[in-house]
Amino acid sequence: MANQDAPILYGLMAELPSAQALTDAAAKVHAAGYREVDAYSPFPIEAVSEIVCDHKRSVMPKIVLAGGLLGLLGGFGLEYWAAVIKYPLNIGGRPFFSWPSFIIPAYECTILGASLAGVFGMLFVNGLPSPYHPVFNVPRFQAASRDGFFLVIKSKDKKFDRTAAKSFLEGIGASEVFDVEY
Amino acid sequence: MAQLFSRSANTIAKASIYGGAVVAAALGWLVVEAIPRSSYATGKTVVYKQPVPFSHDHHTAGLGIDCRYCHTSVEESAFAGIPPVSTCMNCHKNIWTNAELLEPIRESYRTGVPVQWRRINDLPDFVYFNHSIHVAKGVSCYTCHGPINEMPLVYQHATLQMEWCLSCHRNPEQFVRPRDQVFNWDYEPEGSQEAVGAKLVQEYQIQKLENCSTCHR
Amino acid sequence: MGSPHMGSPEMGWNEQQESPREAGAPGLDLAQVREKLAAAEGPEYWRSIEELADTPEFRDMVHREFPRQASEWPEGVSRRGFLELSAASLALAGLTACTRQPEEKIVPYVRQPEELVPGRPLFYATSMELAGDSLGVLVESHMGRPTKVEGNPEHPASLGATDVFAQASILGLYDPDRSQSVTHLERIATWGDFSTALLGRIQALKALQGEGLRILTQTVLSPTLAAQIEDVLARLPKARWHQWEAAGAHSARAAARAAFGADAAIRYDFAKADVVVALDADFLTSGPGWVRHARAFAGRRKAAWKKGEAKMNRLYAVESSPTVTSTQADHRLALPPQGVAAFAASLAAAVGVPGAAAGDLGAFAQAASWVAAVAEDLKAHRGASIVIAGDCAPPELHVLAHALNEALGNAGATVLYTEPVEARAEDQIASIRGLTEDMRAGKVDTLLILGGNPVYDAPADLGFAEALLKVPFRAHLSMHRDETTAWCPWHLPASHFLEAWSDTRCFDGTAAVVQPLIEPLYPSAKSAHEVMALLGATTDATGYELVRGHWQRTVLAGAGAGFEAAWRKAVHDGVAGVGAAASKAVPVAADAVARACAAARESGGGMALLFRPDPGLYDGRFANNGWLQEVPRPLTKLTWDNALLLSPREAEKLGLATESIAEVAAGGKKLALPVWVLPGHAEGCATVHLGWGRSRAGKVGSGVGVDVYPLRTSAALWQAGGVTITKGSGEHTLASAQTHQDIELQTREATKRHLVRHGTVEQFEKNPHFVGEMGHHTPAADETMYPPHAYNGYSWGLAIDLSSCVGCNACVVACQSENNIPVVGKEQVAGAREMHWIRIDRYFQGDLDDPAVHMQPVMCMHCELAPCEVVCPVAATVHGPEGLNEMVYNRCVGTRYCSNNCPYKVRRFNFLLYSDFETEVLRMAKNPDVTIRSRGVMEKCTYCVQRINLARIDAKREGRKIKDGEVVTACQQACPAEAIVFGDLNDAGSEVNSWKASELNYGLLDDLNTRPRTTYLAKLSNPNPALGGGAAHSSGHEGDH
Amino acid sequence: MAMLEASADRYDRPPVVGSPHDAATVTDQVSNIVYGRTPLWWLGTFAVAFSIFGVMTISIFWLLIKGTGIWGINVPVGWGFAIINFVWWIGIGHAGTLISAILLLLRQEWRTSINRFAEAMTLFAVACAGLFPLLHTGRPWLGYWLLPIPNTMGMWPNFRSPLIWDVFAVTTYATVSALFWFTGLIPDLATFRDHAKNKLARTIYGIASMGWRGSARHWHNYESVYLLLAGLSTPLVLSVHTVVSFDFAMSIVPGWHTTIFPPYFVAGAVYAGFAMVLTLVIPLRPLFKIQDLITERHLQNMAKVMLVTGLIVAYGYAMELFVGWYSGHHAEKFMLENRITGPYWPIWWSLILFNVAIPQLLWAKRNRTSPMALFAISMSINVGMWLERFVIVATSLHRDYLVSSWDMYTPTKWDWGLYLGTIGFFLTLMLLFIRYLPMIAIFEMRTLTPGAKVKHPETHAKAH
Repeated sequence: MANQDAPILYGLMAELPSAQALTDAAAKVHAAGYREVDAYSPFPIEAVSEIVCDHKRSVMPKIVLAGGLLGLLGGFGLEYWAAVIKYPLNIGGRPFFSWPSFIIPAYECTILGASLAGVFGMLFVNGLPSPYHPVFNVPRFQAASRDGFFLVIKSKDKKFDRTAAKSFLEGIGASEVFDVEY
Repeated sequence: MAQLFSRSANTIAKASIYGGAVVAAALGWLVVEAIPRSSYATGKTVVYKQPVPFSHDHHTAGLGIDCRYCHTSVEESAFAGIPPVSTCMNCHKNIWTNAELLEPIRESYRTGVPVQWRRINDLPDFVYFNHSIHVAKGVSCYTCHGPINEMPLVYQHATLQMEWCLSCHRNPEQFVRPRDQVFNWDYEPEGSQEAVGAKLVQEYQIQKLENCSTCHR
Repeated sequence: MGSPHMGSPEMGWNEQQESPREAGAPGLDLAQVREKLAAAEGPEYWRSIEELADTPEFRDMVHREFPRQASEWPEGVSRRGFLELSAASLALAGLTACTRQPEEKIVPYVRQPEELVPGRPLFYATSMELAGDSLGVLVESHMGRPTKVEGNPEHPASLGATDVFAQASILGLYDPDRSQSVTHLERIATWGDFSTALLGRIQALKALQGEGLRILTQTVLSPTLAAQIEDVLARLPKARWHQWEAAGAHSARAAARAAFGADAAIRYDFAKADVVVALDADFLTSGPGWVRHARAFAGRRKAAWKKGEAKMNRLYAVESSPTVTSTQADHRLALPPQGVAAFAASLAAAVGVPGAAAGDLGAFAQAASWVAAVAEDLKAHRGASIVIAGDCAPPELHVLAHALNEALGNAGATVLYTEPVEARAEDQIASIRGLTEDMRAGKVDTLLILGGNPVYDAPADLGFAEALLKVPFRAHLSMHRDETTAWCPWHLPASHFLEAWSDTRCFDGTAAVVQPLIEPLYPSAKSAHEVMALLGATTDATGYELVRGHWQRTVLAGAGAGFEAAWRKAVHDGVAGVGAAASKAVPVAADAVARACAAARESGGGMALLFRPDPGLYDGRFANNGWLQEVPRPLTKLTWDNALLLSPREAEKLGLATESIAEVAAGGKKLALPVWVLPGHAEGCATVHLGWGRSRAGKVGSGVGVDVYPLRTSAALWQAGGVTITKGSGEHTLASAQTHQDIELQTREATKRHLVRHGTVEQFEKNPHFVGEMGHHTPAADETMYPPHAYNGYSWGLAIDLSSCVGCNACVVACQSENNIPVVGKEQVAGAREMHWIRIDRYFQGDLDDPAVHMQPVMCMHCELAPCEVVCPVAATVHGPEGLNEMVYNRCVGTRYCSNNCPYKVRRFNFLLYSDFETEVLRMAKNPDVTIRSRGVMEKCTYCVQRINLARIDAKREGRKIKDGEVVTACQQACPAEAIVFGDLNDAGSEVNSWKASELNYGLLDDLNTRPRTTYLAKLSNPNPALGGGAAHSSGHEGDH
Repeated sequence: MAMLEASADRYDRPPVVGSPHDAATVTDQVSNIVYGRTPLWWLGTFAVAFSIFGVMTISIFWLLIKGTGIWGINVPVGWGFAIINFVWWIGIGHAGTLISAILLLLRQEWRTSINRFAEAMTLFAVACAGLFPLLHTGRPWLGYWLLPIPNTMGMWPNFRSPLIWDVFAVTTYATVSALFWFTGLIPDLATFRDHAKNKLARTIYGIASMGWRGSARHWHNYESVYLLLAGLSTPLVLSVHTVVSFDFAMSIVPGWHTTIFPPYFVAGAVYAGFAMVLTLVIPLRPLFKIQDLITERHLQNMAKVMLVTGLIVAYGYAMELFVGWYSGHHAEKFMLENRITGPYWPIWWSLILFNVAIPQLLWAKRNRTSPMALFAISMSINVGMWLERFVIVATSLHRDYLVSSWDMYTPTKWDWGLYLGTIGFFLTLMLLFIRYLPMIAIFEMRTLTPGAKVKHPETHAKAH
């Protein structure tokens, strides 16, 4: 537990020299049993994501599938309802339920539904937009969008102890360790 | 770098997204649903000033004059017919002969310059409605014009929108009456309208005409 | 709608007198309109005489601009501000379902006429006169507003059919450019002023017994008017009455005098004629009684497939300028004028006409063999044949025709002679010449010109206009302020025939009352009767009193006490009911034939220029009628222009091509005209049409085309010899409704695709199924993935008999009038944007120097599997339960996809704002039962759905089914040849089914599996084996595979 | 996505990224284009492009005032420039999606430096394309009737009409492309947020980047969605031009009614698209000195794609001729004869020249490696593809079944005005894009730098 007189921390941030270093560090932190951990890099590093996310698969595929199905049913349903139930019209001698023609709009709706679900789902799951975030309090963090690699152990982690964590991070090759304040 | 945004930014950002969605939905509802069906757009129930404040309430409900006394061609023509001033004068030669209200009528009768009434139930020029066939198939005045017999000043009873026409053209049984009851303001169906209607639809061979050229040509 | 209206026609008239009111739209209040029009300043037309006389610039084709109507701006809007227009186009957005209605007023009658049911039309019988002939019509009137002209089934000249001119007369009535007031020296005056001036004049003349008073009319058919004039002449013996009809029957009159020594009217009975020989005769679309002739002739063409009727007739056409009639011919021989004359002489000789001497046919191949064959055929049909010479043929041809008919025993059988129908038959050429000479000699003091436009159309050699200036008192009665008006100090606005009482007689002598449908739109418009009444002895002033009085004294004198009833009946029926004129025997004088043959031999060689009345503008009187300007001429498909018609060979020789400018010189005068190469035209001659190049026709007609009257002399009214044609400089775009490029390629492809299927009677009898065997595989009804939609109740269909259709265009204009189809102007037609719902496709077939010509009316086919419907994104065109292909204008967004996907290209698109929403008076011409289409929407033939709906509603109200023939489409009703039939395909007994049952029945492009509801009966011809089949015999088998 | 395997090259091809580059240098080089001062040539071209854009505005205004009659269309040729340009533009759009989606799935890492640019091009091309179907209608203000919106008429669109399919396909395509593009932008916007020079810029980019901070957890979902979007865009892009081709193929017009259209339209689209990418990229490389990011190899690969798709298109033409003849149908046969020898023969022959003959030069490596030559060839293809659409639309319609209705189609100045105007519109948008947004996907470029190669820690492997 963090001692009272210290300021309330969001966590500790370690800067690491390279992508490789970040990966190794992440692995070590995970091995050490820290779970409330996040890593920051200017480009995606699969290994790091895997470790940080504790090898859980992303939920995105399910969301996208749901969106797609919704689009498909919605689209085809609308066509059927409009052309067969609501206002059936003899058009060029074709049957009211001209399903071959209905396939195309339904198909497009499927893709539209899936894509919308994907993008907005991703933003939602990632808790974006969040223009304000504690990590931005660390001036050095701006490098994260250029060439900086960072690892954060959050204070809410059960094992979190400021001094212990600090020394641990320094131990695993952090070039520097910062306090991340709320 | 220092924080670019304040803490509140997060809430604002999220709110603006959800808020935006709500506003868009509201606008959509207004444009698609509310405004087109408003009396502003349809003219429904709006009362207009007429050269003479003719009261159907007085003449029909009060004096019990039959619709066809004035609207002579309603049974044989597309146009129900607006009575010529001479029709008014049939009675008003003798009664209310110097009522101030009726001066425009008398003047018209003298000068031969017709009275110009404000049209109330007005369809677009590309819609062709025929009174005679509706009357012949048991559609009452009331069905479209509402309680016009009790209107001191005539107003539009229905929206006169296509969906409204279709509602009856698709389910005539919910509206038709026996032919002899078409002009009867106190008509009550014997039994449920559905039952009576269904029978009449059979009897009068009422078609459910939904195709475009029924009204548009 | 057949029978003339219910109730008394006079009630109808009286009702008109107290300005009827249209319920609903305020714009349609006649009184308002009349006030507006009266208030409006007449267009300022006055130019100095010098400027007028300086005609060349009027005639200069090359620098002529298009008629204003042709601009992208709809007429009337062109002068408006930009913003106003943008407002207008935004207003068009208003034509949707979800915008507010504009405020509207209802204007009921003050006193409603008894027989009038608001919202239902009334029909009145009357007659329309045209150049010495008249046609009985029924006019549809909506709330006192004439909107449509139909034929009068009880009138012998019509039998229910009409022609282009009658159909277009409605637009003539509402012509915004009509003259609106009496003027003296271009200043507004009154009838009072005029009658004072005139009567003053007459007082002075009384002493001289009317010496110096002259009255110039066109051919007068009206017994009443004639009586009025005669009455004046009786009281002023030295006064003279002259007649001039530019495109009148001059040759026929001369010939009658030469042959019979007396005037006579000729009546033909084509129903009885097995063999017809037409000598330069276009009897199927022109000449007295042509509507009736077309009906009778077509009856004999149908005989080929209508079982149990007389057998099919045979037509030989010998002519110089291709005529619509010759497209029906089984054999056609194109010869220059002298050739035709020689042919006639030789034929007379071959048939054995006493005194006939064969002409010299050496120069013309075929001709000799023709003479023999035709003579044989004629002799084989004595008493059952007709030899007819056309109005434009020289007198000698008429004489020979008379002689032939006499020799063949046709006279009295198929050809009847009666007393002249016109009030006073006279040599009009002499008449107008006499007048002109007297004017020049200063012998004329007062000249009343009642109708006509002599300054424009009098023979050029007379110098009428200049002579006219020598007349101190000149007054001109006319509907427009035209060329003659400009030369007359007094102008008197004339009423339209739908506005005034009169009477007339038709080709067979039947008398008819001309009954007005509406009070004159312009109060000061008067009829010739009313003008003559100023000079009259009687107190009768109104046309009504005059006509009624005259009929009481003469036509219906027999009725005695029963006159009132007889008169009412006559007015109601549109015919007097006293029958046609009795026929008389008129022997042909022996020496006449010899003289005719001599004349034929003398008729000079060299290049001849043929003058013909225009199929649209006639002699020029219809120049300001947009419908007639835009109706595609039957053979050339030209609109908004006349041209010099040349045969392909001739054009090649002269180094001329279509649209290049040619200079035509005759009698020292020279004209520049654009050329139109017309396959089938005879060599050694060229054709021009009269009636164009009007300088004072109005907004629509002024400056359109070239005026060819300057080349037309009294000596050569119909054909001028010794003409020189040379290549001029420049080009002139001609607007043709059917593209003229690659005509050979078109011919080839059209034949390959079996668009017009045709064959000979012989072929048909040998193999009744030959039509079905033509063309490409048509999928059977069950060759489909989809379950077909059932059409219980009615199932409408239409059939067209190609053997009957002569391509006269009556249907085209009838459709335009019935369905509010706009006029688009030359530029748009040239850009392939004409709006006619029916177009009459013209195909050449065979050798382009002597092709067979086929006419095929094409309108929406109402395909059961319509390609247009499937592709419309908004379902603006769908199929109705009665099989109609419905076009919903107000739903259309205008993607034009339907038009692209229509193999028949019968859909028409409003690329610009074509309909005139601006001009008040034109709105009155519109049919209230049909939506007026605005910019950006598609439209097409609806099978006259408004008529179907009305019939259905009436039938339902009476609890019955629609009877066969109860619904008649506008085109069917107008058709003189009964080539179109419409009806219910579910009604086994319907006429349309009996037509479609014929083996000749085929669907256009039906190999596309569109299942058209409009089908065609293949065209049959009846060639003479002795002439090796003839033109139509090469029945398009080239392309077969 | 898999950028883990080395980009060091196994073949003797120029590398995807010119060395020496690391995450920092890549970032700075691309960012500096945006941070830097506006180059003069940019101002010049923008002025020109913007004034051409003005022509479009005028043409549209006049069109709305007077109606489609100001164009050369008529009956029989009811469709003219509007539809030709629509198909042309939408075709051009396709390259973007293809590069960013299909090449991504095919793990073609060379796509990385051009995909952002190509996607932008897609977006703007679709914007131009989208104008035409709406404007070409007689009453554009009723365009919303093509959408399934509830209304007081109780009417719905006709879902059997290929035009409605178009509406669905094109709107979907526009939306998905925009989403895809924006998703890709987020991390780079974050970069600008953190490094842009002035506060305002930082704030704007900050809002747009929605607080992206490169969290591993975010990358996790981000990568998964990005890949899924790619997976969705691929069938989408194929469907879009298929549907566009249905506008013709579903009709019965000779020259339209043919089954070869869908594949050959799609191929044509890719063909045109790559041509347009090259047309734009070749001048931009020297201007922004990014030859080491968009390298010779990119040009070569694109050249190869063009060669292949070009051959498919040529095959399409051949099949059209063959099937037309083989069908034995009078109208089909005549249509071919008319295209080749009819009044529009020069157009058909120049189409063959520009679209089939000239592109054969790509067989020669010399031409594939010479930017100048490539530029010339792409221009020829841009023109050729436009002519192809003209041939399909105009020459099929002007002489169809009924001989009597044959006529000619001649475009007016307003047809040209609107067409050129949209080119101005397109260039304007392009210029704004390259000036204010990262025209190269920075974060993806970083993954190509040597420093991005990561070995999976065995420590961690042991832990399991």
